[in-house]
Amino acid sequence: MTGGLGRIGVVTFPGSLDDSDARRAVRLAGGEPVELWHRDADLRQVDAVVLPGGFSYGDYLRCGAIARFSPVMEPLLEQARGGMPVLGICNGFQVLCESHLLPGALTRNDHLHFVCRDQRLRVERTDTAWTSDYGQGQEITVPLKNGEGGYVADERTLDSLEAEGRVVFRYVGGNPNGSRRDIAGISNEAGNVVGLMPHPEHAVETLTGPTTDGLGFFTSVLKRLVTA
Amino acid sequence: MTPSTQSEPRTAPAPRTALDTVKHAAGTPGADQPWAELGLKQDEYERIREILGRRPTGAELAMYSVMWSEHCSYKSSKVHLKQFGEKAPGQPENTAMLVGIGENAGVVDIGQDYAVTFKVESHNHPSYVEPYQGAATGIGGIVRDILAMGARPVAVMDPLRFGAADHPDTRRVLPGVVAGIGGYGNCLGLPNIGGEVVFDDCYQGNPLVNALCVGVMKHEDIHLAQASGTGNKVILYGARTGGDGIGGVSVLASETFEEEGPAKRPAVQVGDPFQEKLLIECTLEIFREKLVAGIQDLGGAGLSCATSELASAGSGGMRVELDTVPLRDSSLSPEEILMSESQERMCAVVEPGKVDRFLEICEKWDVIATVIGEVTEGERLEIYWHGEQIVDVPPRTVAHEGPVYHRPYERPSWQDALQADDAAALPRPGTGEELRAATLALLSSPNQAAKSWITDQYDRYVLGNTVLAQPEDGGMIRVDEETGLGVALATDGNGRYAKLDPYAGAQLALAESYRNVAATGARPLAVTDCLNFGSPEDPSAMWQFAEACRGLADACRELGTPVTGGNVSLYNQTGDTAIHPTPVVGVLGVIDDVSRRTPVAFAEQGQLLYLLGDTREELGGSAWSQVAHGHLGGLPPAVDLDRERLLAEILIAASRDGMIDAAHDLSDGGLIQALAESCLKGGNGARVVVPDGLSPFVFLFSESQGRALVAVPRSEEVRFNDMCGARGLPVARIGVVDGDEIEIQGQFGVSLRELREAHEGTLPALFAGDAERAGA
Amino acid sequence: MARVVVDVMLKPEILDPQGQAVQRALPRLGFEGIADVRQGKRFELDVAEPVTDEALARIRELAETFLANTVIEHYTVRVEEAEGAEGAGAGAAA
Amino acid sequence: MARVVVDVMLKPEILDPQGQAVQRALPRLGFEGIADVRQGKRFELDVAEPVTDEALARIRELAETFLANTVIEHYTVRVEEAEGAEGAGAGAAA
Ligand SMILES: Nc1ncnc2c1ncn2[C@@H]1O[C@H](COP(=O)(O)OP(=O)(O)O)[C@@H](O)[C@H]1O
Ligand SMILES: [Mg+2]
Repeated sequence: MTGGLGRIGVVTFPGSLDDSDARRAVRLAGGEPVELWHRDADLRQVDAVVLPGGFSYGDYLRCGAIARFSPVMEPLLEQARGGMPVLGICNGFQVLCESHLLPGALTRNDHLHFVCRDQRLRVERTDTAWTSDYGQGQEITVPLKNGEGGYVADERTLDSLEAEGRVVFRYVGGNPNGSRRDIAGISNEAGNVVGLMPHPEHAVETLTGPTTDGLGFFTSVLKRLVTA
Repeated sequence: MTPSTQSEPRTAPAPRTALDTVKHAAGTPGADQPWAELGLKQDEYERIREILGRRPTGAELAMYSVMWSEHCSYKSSKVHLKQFGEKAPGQPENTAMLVGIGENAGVVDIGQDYAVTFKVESHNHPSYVEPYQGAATGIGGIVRDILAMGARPVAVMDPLRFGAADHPDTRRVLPGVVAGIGGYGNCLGLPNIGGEVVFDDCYQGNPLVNALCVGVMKHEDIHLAQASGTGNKVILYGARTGGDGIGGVSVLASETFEEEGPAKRPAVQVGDPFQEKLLIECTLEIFREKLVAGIQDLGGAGLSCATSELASAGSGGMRVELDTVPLRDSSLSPEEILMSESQERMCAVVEPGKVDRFLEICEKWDVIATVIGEVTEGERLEIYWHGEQIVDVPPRTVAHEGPVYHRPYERPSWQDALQADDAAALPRPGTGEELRAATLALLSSPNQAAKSWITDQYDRYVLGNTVLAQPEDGGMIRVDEETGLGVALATDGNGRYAKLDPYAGAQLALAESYRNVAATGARPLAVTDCLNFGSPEDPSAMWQFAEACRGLADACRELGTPVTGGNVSLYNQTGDTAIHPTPVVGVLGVIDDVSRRTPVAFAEQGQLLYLLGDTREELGGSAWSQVAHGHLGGLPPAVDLDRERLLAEILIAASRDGMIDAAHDLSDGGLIQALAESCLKGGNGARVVVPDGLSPFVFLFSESQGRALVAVPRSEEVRFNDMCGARGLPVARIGVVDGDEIEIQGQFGVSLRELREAHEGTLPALFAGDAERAGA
Repeated sequence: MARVVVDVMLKPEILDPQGQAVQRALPRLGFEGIADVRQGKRFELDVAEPVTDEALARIRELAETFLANTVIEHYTVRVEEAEGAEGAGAGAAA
Repeated sequence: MARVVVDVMLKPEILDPQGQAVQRALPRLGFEGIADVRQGKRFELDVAEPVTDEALARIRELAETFLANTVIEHYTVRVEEAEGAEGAGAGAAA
């Protein structure tokens, strides 16, 4: 731990569920979690933001489609484009895609069921704001739980994601939802915005998670904030 | 901007003609009233007239009819339920029960200033009619009960019973029920930490969907459902009121399907878990600011229930302006508004000075809130419709002084023959090969197979406090992150045992649930129960019910675990055929440090396997007799509550002192079932020796109670043996965790791979790949 | 190849949380004047042969027993003539 | 009160697991001859005033930016004339 704590905001939308878990993960990683409310017009000087999992607005219409229009998203989009680290987990990933901060979309799991399981992932890229504490190709296990986690995009987009090294995580040991090319998570071009379906914030304590493999997300970003 | 919560109320239209006011009712004593259609009996109707000194208005009749239904009034079960409070009152020497039977849910002290509230309820009939929504709203309803006590709901469980696994209608009902429980619970952000899935022909036309919720609060946060303080405002908040499930309480829960026929399907309620999530957060914020004097959730019987129960429990009366209720459908009549079972609504009593802040918090959460009335000085519940009085009743007569029946009951004529049909006479596997085949048949049978196809559809991680979740003996939730204080919960109920002997069956349900909680390392504290039975008008079913209540109450006294609340579901039958009597018992336990929990998995090779307790030849009602012979007869395993208590003490002490690394209680399927589950979960095999004097078959398949299988690290063997010896619990070292197969020495071996395929393949093969209903 | 469209909507008396969520979001997006939103399902069935009365009757049966849950939903079945022929429709940009 | 209907369907190149599941179930239900099934969403918007061209344009914008996700879906917008006027439809029994 270093002197100044990194202030990491966690947005609560109506229907967010994993916001308290994301705050706990930030805390356990040594950061200072800051609660952000969907109606906030500014980001309260946080250094990074997590859009947590859940069912914002009940996932009605499409997952993340309504949350995208929340007041807090305006400053968030602006600062994300300016380089602020943003992590979208599950529903947060869906919000990022709906806001076009990340390409593609998430669709109904191919087997049509909600699935909750411990999922193995391969870290495909370690120079993003959220993955620098992992090794290239490292396999981690974190919980996965969603009903609409199938990542889709047109072939051209998929090809360019691959070519630019923007596929950050891939499913290993079985594709749980029909995601194209086993994609579990992606980043924007600059690597400061990352979205993924599985839940690193549920793998930060041996007592409650399958592993503590998820902590690296939060330690990565905190290191980056210190050195930045 | 978000829509304002208090403006734009779509309230009711001006009165139409022929409003049945109190005045009108007084002047037209001879008017014809549809009391029979509403499910009231002649004498009940007469009693209402007597109470009121006139004929009831339409609105009053609606209220009495729903509140006096079996579902709301417990008129057939009350006289039997009384024993729970009498035999095991829960104070002071036992559990510190802070709130007992009679409130929305019981509350138990777990120390460190924390209190826990938990309750199980049924949503059986609605789930048969519309599996997805029926099950979903079952979760929604029980969660609101827990919320209304002042607690934050922290987990749910779902004890389920279905018809035959391969019956086409089960393929309609099960996937819908599971999707509904998951759809609602997942969206609410409540981890599902356990439950049951049982298949039996007897549930074919009448599946059981029970739902349990547990909540946590500080002592000072306990809230009660009562309206006190003259001038206090009555606020209805949450969803708008629509035409959902009107009369659902009496029609859905109290009549059999046969009488209704499939054509006259009642309106079902549709749940909105998002709305409920907002309701939870909003209500908890309201509690934090201490803004409510009394609170009640709206469930069965809707506003009729909430207003009459609040007023009945309080000190004054209540006056409600029914036309201020925000509606989804402006054509609803006052009777319908009173009976509507629209989901996701709550009713609070608030001091006038706190109303503004209350409404502000509702607005913050986009929750519609409306002052619909106030607490009055008198002792009447008065309801007005556009200024005209349509209800004027003593609220106690609606909510708490409904009819009480002493229904006749009688031991069924077939009971003796059933018990005489001893399972000991059934042909048994003899050779190692036959035992191996019986093992695979058992573990792949739908009842004994892995349930992960179902439970993987439930979020068990959300909230980040799940220490144990299915498949484990009990679910465990961390309550305090600093101290590690936690609670464990299990639900059990074996309808086959209860059919053979309902008194013992209810005790066995409690014993198993108690044992499961102890196996996790937690100390069992208190009980909730859902009593699912046939028609109380059938003396045989009523006898089963009476026996089960007596058995459960006696066992609660002996184990020192009071019943804190629960639910009765009667009329579970198809035509004249009742389901097996199915008492589902939930036990709550407390553990001081959740890092001491004991899981079921055999995680380390080389650890020693000990079988605790006595194994006798007990096969009546066993899983083996069902799988191998489709047989149900004889007597269930013997109940020995002293033994259960001793076993629990050993399991808890061993967990606290780090003497065991894994424990699995033995129940249906016997030793072989527990052994296979612990091996599969841990990914390690075992070598097991049959003790002298026991036939391998009895050793593996008998269902004697009061037993558990534990894995002891070698370094702890002496200490563990000494402890068991000192306390007088028989233990036998039966083997060791080893290799990647289960080997019963001298009999057979089976690889974990083959076992896993058998155990885990069954449910997916039955249910995966089905398009339930299109697009559900 | 003919196309039969089955529209399935919640019955008017049944709560439609999805439609409600959409409606409540509209003012925030700057849309006024929409009094009610209901959300339902649309099934497009591509039928190999010409749609005879008998075929249509069978599809109606399919809608009744499978596509719709008539406890809470109602449905309409219709043959769609030429694609895009019906009114103000506009396919979105690719 | 006029009604505008917005139909939203997955683009043809996007996998439609729901439609596929329906199609797979058909043989089991005894249905043959249905070559393809797609499942989408139908929105019914009740509009307070008469639907002018301008109002329709705004609804189309709503569909483009909100009701559909044009990364994966396309949509059609149309004004529905008189209720139930369009063809072989049959409301289900109550
Ligand atoms: N089987 C039972 N055992 C103990 N208490 C019961 C049982 N069934 C119902 N009760 C209690 O009776 C009261 C009324 O039950 P119920 O109508 O289900 O409560 P609610 O109004 O909160 O839904 C509650 O306190 C409940 O706990
Ligand atoms: Mg068990």
